[in-house]
Amino acid sequence: MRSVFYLLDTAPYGSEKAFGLLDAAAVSLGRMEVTVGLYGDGAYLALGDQDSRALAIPNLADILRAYGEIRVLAHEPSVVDRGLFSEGLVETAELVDEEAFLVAMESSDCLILL
Amino acid sequence: MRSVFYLLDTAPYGSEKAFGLLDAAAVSLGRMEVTVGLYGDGAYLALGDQDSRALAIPNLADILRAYGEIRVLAHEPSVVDRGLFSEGLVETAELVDEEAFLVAMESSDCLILL
Amino acid sequence: MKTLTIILADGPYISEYAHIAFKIADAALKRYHVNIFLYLDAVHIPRLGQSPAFFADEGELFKELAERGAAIRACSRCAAARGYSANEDGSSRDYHDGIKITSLYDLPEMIQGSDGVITLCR
Amino acid sequence: MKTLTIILADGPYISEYAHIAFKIADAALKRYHVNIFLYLDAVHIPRLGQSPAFFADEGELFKELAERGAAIRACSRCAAARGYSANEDGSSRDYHDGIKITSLYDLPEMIQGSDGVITLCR
Amino acid sequence: MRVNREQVMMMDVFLLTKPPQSERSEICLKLLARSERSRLYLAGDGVYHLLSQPGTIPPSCEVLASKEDVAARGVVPRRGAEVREDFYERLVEDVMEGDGRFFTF
Amino acid sequence: MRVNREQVMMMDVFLLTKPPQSERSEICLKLLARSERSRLYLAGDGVYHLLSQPGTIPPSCEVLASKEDVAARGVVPRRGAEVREDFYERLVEDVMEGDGRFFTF
Repeated sequence: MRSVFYLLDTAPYGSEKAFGLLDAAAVSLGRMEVTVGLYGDGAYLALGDQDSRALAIPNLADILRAYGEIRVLAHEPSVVDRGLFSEGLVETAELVDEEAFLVAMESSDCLILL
Repeated sequence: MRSVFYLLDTAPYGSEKAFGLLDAAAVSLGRMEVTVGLYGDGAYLALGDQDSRALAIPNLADILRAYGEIRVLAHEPSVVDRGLFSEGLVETAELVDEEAFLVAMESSDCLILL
Repeated sequence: MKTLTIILADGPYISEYAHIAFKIADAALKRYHVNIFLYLDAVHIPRLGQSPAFFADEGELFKELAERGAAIRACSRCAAARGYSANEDGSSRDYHDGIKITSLYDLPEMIQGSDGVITLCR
Repeated sequence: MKTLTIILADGPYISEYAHIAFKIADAALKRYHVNIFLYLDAVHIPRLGQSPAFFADEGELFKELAERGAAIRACSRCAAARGYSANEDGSSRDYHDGIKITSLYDLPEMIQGSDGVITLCR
Repeated sequence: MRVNREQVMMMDVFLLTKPPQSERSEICLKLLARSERSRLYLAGDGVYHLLSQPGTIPPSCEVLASKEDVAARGVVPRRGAEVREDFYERLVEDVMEGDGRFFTF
Repeated sequence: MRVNREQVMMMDVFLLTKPPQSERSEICLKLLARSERSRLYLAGDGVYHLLSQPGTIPPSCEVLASKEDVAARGVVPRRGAEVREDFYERLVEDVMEGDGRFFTF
């Protein structure tokens, strides 16, 4: 396997899944081509102004920014459905339409969902 | 609290929630008025011909039948959406429309979801 | 004194519900009696020796709630399945002090005697 | 020999994924090498002393897989958070023999060296 | 904290911790729409409802949101809401002293 | 078990364990609809897809279902499917020996 697509479909903070998925994506860098796909409630991860200090949990938007080598695709219909289109999104996230999102999933050697 | 409404919205067998919810409903009998509401994927619990011997897990339809004092309401739109309307359903389950389902939730003293 | 019962079904860390329950119980204990029933995966919450890198230790937080008077009970079937064994008095060598493993029959008893019931789970 | 990697993220009993993974691994071990990576709540699976009333003991089943050659590794961050401590060789006094607590870096290594990868979780 | 009994009476209270597209949110919003007087507490992923289209939550419903959860998620409320630090004190007060109905989703 | 190589080549394989109304099923079905040749393995709550309207799963797709999961859930297949006891052997064979793509949902 030379490329891996990590699909996130749950919102950040409410569960450990977003953090766990980013951590797995980060340690996969250098070994494989890594894509993180934000789909459904995973799209909330792209919101730009997260400040999790009061929860004493790492800032997940900052983790996205810190690992610029991870290709981050945000599924546009999910972003639009959630009213996020006009919000400030994390700069490293690339808005792609459904076709491009599915093509990226198909062209990775391996799909991982948490 | 004199009445409790247990809302099941996940499918049986795939998770422990359906079993856990029925177990909690069963031990609540005698103390309180007990309603189990099947909503969304919880509607699958009403399928009549379950045979879980090969999984070595208790038959959840039989648990419903064994505790006839539990009022079981199946949310009709959920049943219809899942193609269950023409299937044989557990005899103790009462098909109710959305209005009646919501009224039953509102008129119980306490709502529990697992 | 009025009683609030909180029912949990998720383990610690995987969801934030253990932590939300802590915040609710923390607020409630100032004026009310608090029951917490740990069902299904929530029986993992009071485990000793948790050492999370990025979160608060939920076991310690629940121990603190018990010290402040919260009655915290874990379902015996769920606990046994997951490897937590109970002593005769319901305590467990795997659990923080003050938290007991008990029968599911405690759940309706708690609900019946409560003025408010909050269930939190995924 | 080709390698199959299974990634799990749920604990035992609450979902059926530990058991489905067992059935997949059981079939695969007849012809292939099998890796299993236990992530998030799945670090509860290899715990000693599980005693479920209505299900098979998933800990015992995974021990059997390890005996048959499956490489079963649990994420160290997730395990420490949930109270499972590792000895120097990665074994744990809380775990069945043959199952090790290891770094998350093992996950991409397992994936990279695999011919098939199956992730199972809620 | 002093309680104004008149204000608390017959107020239905909802605690919602699920994001907008979830089925549990959907049931919660159905019950909310049927309530004559309601207060909605948003915690955890429930705070994403503050990004919703106007009208999803009845205009007459009072909305309170947990401050740390709003901040963590980077949510800029699109709808009037009290974003409070004493969120859980208020919630507990309402659950225990109100005599309307209470639902958690 | 002997494998017919021709038959296995370029076959996309899907393992689906989620019920029909779930978002993960929806993504799976989108990818399935785009595949020219596919085989769908239904296990766990995935077997509820056998109750679906005809057409949800492409007619050309071969469907296999886990026998014990179909029986436990009381599902009477409304669509042609091989309900197999050797489900996992077949699945593993396809995942490891096929050279199409493989997806789990």
